[in-house]
Amino acid sequence: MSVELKKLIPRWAVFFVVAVALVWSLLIPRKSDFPGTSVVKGVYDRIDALPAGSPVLISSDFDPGSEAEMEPMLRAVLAHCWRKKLRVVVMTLCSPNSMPLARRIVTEAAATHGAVEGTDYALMNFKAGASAAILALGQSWAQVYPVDLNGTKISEIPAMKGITKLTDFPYALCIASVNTADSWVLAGNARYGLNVGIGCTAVSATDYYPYLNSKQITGLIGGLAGAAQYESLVKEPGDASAKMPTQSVIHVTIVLLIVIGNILHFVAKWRKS
Amino acid sequence: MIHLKRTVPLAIAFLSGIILMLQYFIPHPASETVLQYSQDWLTTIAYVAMLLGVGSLLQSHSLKIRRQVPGWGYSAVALITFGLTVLAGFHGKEDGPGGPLNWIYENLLNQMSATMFSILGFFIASAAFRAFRARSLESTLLLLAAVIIMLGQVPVGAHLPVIPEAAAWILAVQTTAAKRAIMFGVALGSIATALRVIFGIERAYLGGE
Amino acid sequence: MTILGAWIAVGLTLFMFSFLYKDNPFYKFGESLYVGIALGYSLVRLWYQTWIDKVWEVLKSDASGKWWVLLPVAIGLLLLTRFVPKVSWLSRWAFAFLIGYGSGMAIPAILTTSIVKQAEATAKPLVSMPDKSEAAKKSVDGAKAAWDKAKAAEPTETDAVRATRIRYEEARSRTEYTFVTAYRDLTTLAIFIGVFSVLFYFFFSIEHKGPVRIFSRIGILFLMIYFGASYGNTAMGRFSLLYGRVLTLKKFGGGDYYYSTGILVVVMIGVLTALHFKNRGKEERA
Amino acid sequence: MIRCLAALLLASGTLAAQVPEGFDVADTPGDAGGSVVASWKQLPNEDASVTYVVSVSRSKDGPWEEASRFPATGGFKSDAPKYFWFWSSNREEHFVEIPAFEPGEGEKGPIEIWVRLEVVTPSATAATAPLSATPRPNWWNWPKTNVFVFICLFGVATFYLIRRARRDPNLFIRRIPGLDAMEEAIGRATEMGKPILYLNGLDGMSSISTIASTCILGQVARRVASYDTQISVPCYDPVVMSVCQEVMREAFYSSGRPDSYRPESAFFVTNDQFGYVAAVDGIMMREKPAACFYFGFYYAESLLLAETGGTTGAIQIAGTDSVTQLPFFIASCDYTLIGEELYAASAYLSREPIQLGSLVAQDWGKIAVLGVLLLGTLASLARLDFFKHLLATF
Repeated sequence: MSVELKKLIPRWAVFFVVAVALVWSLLIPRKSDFPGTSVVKGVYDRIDALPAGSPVLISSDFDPGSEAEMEPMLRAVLAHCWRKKLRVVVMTLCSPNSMPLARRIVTEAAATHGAVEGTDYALMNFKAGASAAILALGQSWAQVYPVDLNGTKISEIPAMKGITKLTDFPYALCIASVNTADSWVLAGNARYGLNVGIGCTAVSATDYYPYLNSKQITGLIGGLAGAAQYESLVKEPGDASAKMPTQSVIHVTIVLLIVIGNILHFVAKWRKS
Repeated sequence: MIHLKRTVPLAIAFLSGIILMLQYFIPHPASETVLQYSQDWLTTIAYVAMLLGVGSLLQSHSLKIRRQVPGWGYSAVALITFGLTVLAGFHGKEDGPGGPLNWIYENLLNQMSATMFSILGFFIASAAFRAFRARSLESTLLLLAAVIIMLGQVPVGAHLPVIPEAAAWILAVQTTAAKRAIMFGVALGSIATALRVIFGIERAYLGGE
Repeated sequence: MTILGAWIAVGLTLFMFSFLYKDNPFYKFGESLYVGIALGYSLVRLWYQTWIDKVWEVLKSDASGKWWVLLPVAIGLLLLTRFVPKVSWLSRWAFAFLIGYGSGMAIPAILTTSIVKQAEATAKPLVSMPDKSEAAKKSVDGAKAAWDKAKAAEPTETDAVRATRIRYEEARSRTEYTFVTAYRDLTTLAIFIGVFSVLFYFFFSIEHKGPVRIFSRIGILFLMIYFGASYGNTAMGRFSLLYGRVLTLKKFGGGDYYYSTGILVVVMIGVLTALHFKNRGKEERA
Repeated sequence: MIRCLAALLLASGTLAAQVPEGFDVADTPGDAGGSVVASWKQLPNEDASVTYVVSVSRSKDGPWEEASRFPATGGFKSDAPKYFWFWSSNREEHFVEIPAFEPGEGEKGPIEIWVRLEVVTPSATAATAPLSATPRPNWWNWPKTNVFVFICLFGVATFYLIRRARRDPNLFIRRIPGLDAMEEAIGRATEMGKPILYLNGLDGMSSISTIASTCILGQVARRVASYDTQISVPCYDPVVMSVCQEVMREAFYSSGRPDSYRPESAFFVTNDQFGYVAAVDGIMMREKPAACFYFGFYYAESLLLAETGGTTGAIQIAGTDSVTQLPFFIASCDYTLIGEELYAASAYLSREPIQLGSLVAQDWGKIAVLGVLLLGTLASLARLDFFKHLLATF
């Protein structure tokens, strides 16, 4: 960093600007509507087109570490499904402690939407061996999940009516912060032709663009931005839309910082020559 | 004696390398058990090796305390908290770590690691301010791509005319191409290094005589 | 979260944040605390998870191949010979096993996932041939019907109508060479050129002049755009962490935690300014 | 002639269903021995109305239990390249995989499985004579042989180039700015009498990135020994710490300064990601090293290290193959080795022929990959699937 620039703008001034932007955006709670991009609509349109009463599979493959980005996504999709009177089946391939997390989010969301366990949604316990589990589900659902999370037999759960194997679900959404999304594409879509959508963290969104490009997945919800877009599509203001104003303010602050940095750089160079 | 110090380790590296490489091609249950057991072996070795780490930590910090190096007080803090944490952990129930250890995890360890992680937010801003300068064509493209993607992800940017389409194109094309090519290079480099280690061409890790 | 727990959490958070100003006693204390606790915590946690579960229980049980468990313990002991300088060369056997294991495991896995799979994915036709099959024809007509129905329902082009139009154009682009097909081919071509030129940039033993130089220049431009995009893309996730921390400080700064954040901030600023002037005084005297 | 006669008769629905030829039961190829495969040739004029029913039993004429039932339009060998690869004949042969054991019954050893096939048409049913097979674990998975061949080719190329590099030592290797700057950085550290900080990343000793990083440390330690500079190597993993100590001892001995080697220059910090970062940042701010080297594999903490190093005014050189962290190193370090350059560094610095030979092999690998991409694109344009099958991975 050129020396005179360092004297002009010491490092902690940049931190101070970021801190002020953060606190200021916290104080003004503004809801933002974020127009859905085609990538997020790829998931929204598919679920929206399902007739009432049809089942939707959600694989909630994230653990407490990446809850900040993934929980709003799961809540927005659940709200959309229950508003369309769809039956939701939630399972997980990620890790033992991702099902208790999913159960908490689903029961909280169900309470706000009046969804009843058993009729509007069913929970399945964690199953290890991502692709192997999906391949087995493709053969027969009951072989992998004879009973649901609380031990009731599959045949007795109304939400599971008519589900004998994976392809009985017209649509499956994998919300993952781990690479089980690849297993859903390779084992679910490639092998059984299951319609798959992916929800993932902002960092790994770039990994799944090739699948979009080759039509192996119908759509992609990427990070907090994707969740906020889905929330505005479903017109269900949630956690992601609430955080969006802060993200906007900080991102604009950084872009301004970059611009100012460049201006100072060229001024310094011009003054030297 | 020289064989024990050099030839035997090279033979061990060669054998374990070849066995693990062939395991990928052999579906026989024997090779499955080799893979499954060897992964458990690694965690056991890592645990026993942790005693080496504890030894080094105790040695370096107690050296600072004995020599009264300025700031030795902080080394004392490190050793004391290490001892307290171990005591808190083992005093609990027979089968699992005690309640106090979870308390330490929740209120101390978790908070500090979350804070260090969140400091990244500040550093992303200061690194962007310091490094994104339009000095050359490359750094200008670096700067533009970062700005376009950052704006493309927030509602403010989504309303701007060309930003969302540019962001989508960059993510779909540049990312796929550059990432794939880098992975080709990295894969070839790591396979070359692995082969050099297995066939004993690379023996720096064996150290001196 | 008990009151004491909240105060400690806020205190340590502020200690670590103080590092943004400059190195100071609060940060040094927090850092040493962190080093001690982290090692102690994993030593205890892994004692139960690794030593008890994977070694002790197996030895106590009467599983058939249970004595094999002692082999990794022996390799671990080989590593501990580093404490005894005279026989520390024995630890090389353990290094050799770990390094050989990692190398042997990596070669087929990396070759498959990073090279063969990716090469297969990139080897797509640069120009997509129109698909004259019956199934493609049926999907085009289906999409056209859906678009007409949606268009008839709402005169203005709402989002729903636009979605069906895009799906129709998508289907049509597979059977005839339309603008959408051209765009898709352009993307495939751009990806192909990108992969090609970035690989050229990585050539070590070939002089970078003539065509090699042009391609490697294009390659570095592709790399820089990718790194910029990846930087911007990751920024979003990092701020949600920062956002979470500030919310925690706000929550614990509330009344039922006796305003811990506010009080601790004031105390720390007081101590830091006092130290600042004390040091400056010492500098003038030195 | 017979074919159209049979078609005529079948159309009139009076012909008794034929039994398919080539009915065979064998152990499933390339598996751990848990199942058998029944396969048979396609009937000349089969359509959706024809159904195949496969039943299984443990003895030649024992109780038959239905294992699988599917219409003639499915179940072709071409659906499972994992077992039968991509031979053109696969499209005309049906197959069914029959698991030999009930779950959890496998330990008792291989048992003979009897299989019978029934062809059910709307008019009649025909059955084949039962055949048997014993599931055996296989020692080689043939569809994976392409990967094995690629490894052997790359290995042979590496050995050939190493031998050739031994004969003509003046091999051209392009300049890597980051590595040339290391020489200058170590010199600067010596003048200022400040230490050099060397980090090996956050992976264990079994990771290839860490192995490459320790090899680079060997070269750096050689120069540090000759310039008699201080070096500090805080480690995240105790095994990596021990290997670093061995590597540095070797470097100091071979450059003739055994006395100035200090084992405590490589020390263990802690094994928590952000605990390590907090401690290393503290070291950077207190000891103010003249040069910071970041090699190996890094995770989210890369920017925390590089940004703090940047503020202490040190020359920073990074080299990692962790693709997600490269942008942060590029933004905050003076020089960054991208991906493969990390693996070229130790060969580049050592200038030894055998190391440079394997570096040229990496270039040959890249040329091969480019060739495969070109051929693959042309082949897929001309609808030649053979080439794509060569690249299939399971």
